[in-house]
Amino acid sequence: MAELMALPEAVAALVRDGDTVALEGFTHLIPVAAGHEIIRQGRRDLTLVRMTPDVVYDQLIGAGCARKLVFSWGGNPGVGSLHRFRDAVERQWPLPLELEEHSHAGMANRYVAGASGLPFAVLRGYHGTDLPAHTVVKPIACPFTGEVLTAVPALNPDVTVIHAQRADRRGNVQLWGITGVQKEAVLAARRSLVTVEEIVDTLDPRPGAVVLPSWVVTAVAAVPGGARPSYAQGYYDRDNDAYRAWDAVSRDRAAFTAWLERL
Amino acid sequence: MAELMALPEAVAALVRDGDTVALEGFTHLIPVAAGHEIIRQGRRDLTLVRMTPDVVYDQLIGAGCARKLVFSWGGNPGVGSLHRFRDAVERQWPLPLELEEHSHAGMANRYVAGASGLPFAVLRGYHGTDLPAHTVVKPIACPFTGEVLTAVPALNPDVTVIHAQRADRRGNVQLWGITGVQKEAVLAARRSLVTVEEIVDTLDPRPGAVVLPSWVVTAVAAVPGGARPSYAQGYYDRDNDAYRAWDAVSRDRAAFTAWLERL
Amino acid sequence: MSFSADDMMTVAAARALRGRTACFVGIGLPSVAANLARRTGSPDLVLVYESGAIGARPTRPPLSIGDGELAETADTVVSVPEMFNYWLQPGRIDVGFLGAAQIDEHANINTTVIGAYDTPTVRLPGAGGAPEIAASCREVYVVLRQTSRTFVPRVAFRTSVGYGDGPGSRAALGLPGRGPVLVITDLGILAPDPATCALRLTHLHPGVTVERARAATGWDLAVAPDLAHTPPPSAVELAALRTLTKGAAP
Amino acid sequence: MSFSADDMMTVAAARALRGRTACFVGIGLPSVAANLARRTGSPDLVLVYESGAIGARPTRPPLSIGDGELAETADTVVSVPEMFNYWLQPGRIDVGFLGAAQIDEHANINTTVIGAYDTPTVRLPGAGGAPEIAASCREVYVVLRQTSRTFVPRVAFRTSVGYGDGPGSRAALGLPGRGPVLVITDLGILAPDPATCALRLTHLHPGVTVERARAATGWDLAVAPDLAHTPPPSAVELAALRTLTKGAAP
Repeated sequence: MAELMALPEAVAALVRDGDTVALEGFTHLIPVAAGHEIIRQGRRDLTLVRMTPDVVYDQLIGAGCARKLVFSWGGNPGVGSLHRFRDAVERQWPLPLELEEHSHAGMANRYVAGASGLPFAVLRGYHGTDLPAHTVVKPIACPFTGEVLTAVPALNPDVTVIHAQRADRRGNVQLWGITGVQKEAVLAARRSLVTVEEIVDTLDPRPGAVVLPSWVVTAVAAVPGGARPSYAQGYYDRDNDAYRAWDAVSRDRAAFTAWLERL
Repeated sequence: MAELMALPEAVAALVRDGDTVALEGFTHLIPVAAGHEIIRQGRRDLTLVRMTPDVVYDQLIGAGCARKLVFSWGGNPGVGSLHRFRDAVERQWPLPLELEEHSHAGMANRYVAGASGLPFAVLRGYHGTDLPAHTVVKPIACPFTGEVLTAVPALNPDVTVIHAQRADRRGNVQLWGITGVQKEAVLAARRSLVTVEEIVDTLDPRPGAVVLPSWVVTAVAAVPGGARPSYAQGYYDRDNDAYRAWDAVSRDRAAFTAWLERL
Repeated sequence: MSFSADDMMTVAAARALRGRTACFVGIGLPSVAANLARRTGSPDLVLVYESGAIGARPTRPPLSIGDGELAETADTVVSVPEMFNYWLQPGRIDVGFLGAAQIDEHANINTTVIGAYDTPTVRLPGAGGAPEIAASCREVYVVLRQTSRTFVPRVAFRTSVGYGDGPGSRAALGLPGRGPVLVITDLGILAPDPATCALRLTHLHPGVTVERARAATGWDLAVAPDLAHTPPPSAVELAALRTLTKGAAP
Repeated sequence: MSFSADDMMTVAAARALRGRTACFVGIGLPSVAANLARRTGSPDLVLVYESGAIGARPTRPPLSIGDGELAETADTVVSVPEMFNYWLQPGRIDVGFLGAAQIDEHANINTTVIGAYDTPTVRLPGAGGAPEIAASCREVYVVLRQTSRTFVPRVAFRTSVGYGDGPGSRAALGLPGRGPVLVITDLGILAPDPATCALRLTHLHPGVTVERARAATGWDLAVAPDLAHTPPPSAVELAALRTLTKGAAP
């Protein structure tokens, strides 16, 4: 059963140096506050996993928390580059960043395999691209038709962190709107932390809601606003200005360092 | 875009002799009225596909519509045997019935592969059982770990028939409650027919609802009560007495033949 | 309060669920037992039905595994593929409850055919979810009435694997769960001998003798050295059971 | 009403969607074009966003592919794995819209790196959904500004396959869709030569010359014998575009 904890305690208990850590949320419900807490606690040597590393991963990378990034699209959506990510890849600042990159379809299926207790998943993808030469995929033949498809290895993070709208006092979690790959990311992980907008007495059913029962979640932390500047449907909108404003901070090491000191 | 049709026209247009036909619905929302219309129209040589063939498949088999059954559990839930099914298998009455049987996990993954445009799916299953010697599965090795798992071939029915609570006038379909494998069965099929309790102006969102957009459905037919004696959540309950009463009809060829003549 | 052998079987199965988190429930007696457990010693037990209902709290045992009340009372309802792939297959479920038409000394189960596969004497319903429940749940409890027709030396068809051909079989097959740790019958409880994986009698229900249990077994049934006697159903257990099954299906 | 080259590009992309059922939409210009199409010639066009929204009807173009209005206005929202596996992969989507940092003569696309992979000059965002959109949509439209830096003889990294090395490449790779049938730029429209699969100029936008288009192309750009001129945006199209983009992201 999930334990209700404060965010600093939950991060301290669940996220360890050297871990493979996935913070998921497809534009919506990005666990930004948890990412900031990981920075504050000075975690190092993390393998960061995320389909769409955006501003919070730019911050984690710039802060030197990450040794490696496993991802499929790293940008500031609708704005442009992640300059801390680019600085790490192009100029090894503050540290070299090992990359393992996939397509979205590949990453999604890696989580599916992880959630399913399978060592791999199969998809129609990667063929003819330069990705296979630079990442971890293998060809696999259909035993019935002989057709050659692509196998991707399962992703099983040490810990997955997501943000959701609500949990009840027993630790059952409810999220709705665009729910992305969060269910798979939690079910694939050895441990999981869910930050939520609020703890309620009862999770009344909602159209489109995904429920993660308490017994598959490790910890729940109430963090109102914990997805800002991304959004939490039904609670607050995406702060598009903050995404645009990040561009200037991210472009400049000094500006970023000043941001980091204020965090 | 789905066409709104009357049930007899829809069955005449979509279900052909020799077709592979899946009527899906996991206890809930079983498309019984559509099955009866298939019997009335005298379809022959069908390969019937269904995870849980129950009373309506007993009727289709007894009526001589089927050449083959692809399934994972054939019984009258909570009551006992399907005697028409047993009569066909044990005594070839009214016709021999070829069987291809799987586990639920295997059948579900066969539909998933079909819906995904893949030729096969992989699962941890069948190992050590006598099923592989009598059905269509193959071992498959993980290209990363070497572990040997089981591959099942995709299921792509010529036509899938399901029952749903509602559709709108454009043919968008909405179902809720236990939704089983219906989405996969429709997306895996070349053609699809959805019978619904009612046609409404607007599909207001519902907790737990699955929506099948009009553009992936071939035909929609309004058939109130079309799932009886199974149930349609929010419309009517399961008629458990009818399932119990079927046992006596099904046990006896004469009683069944009389039932068939009245259909 | 008087009780039947089936009542004792159900109560014994419910008791065995104490301390478990999540239970994969088939229809019939396992469903009654799991619901009885929620009303007696295991109020927080999570019932998982293969139809997709997770955390169902039915007020009475459903006739089918897809009854409407399961969805209405569940914490969440998932698709059938998700149920098997995300919930059963990775070994998240503590206990899987299975019935059987036949069981053998190594707890292998037949629900497919009696007689030859192509020319069966009795065609049974088939596998359903059982092969993967038997493979992937952390533990399996089998519940069935004990007779020499159901407890056979060798099942006619191996639908679900218990201990295969004996020690080491499950590991060689790559089956992640522990397998059938309990076989609960109307006469007593059987469990695998740790050394041989052969089922042996560990508990006798009230009024049953070793001789009767052995006579209802198609192989030479061994008896555990510490054979115990199942306490009869308590008044509380029986009252809860009566409330549960009042007016329900036979 | 005056219009920019980008306006023309957007309008041309919207026009190309006429008669299509479903369109897989990336963020930025493709999203604006697809939303413009819904407001002009293609009111029933189904917009599918890789974030999971199917049949979204946003009132203004979203800044990201996961904006809240997409979910709120969609016919249904599915998980990201379901989107890629059940909706994109089987070839249900008529048109996939892609942008690019680089495109080559065979319409192969780079969105990964400029320079060597391990020591890049510019690290781009990466693949996202593009490789499978390019493989599985029935047709692909690529939309990008035409310059000799973006239209290159050979992409530095093949993120998504257009026509590979030329005729037969897609079939040999088992790619089910037809590939990029249109490349819509701020200068005109390119389409593959049926014989060679090499992109050639088929349309010039108003005021653009062949020479200018060739100068903005890093290879020796061929011109279709029936080169046409794109009609300028109509007042209706421009008005709809202005309404759409008013106050939106740059």
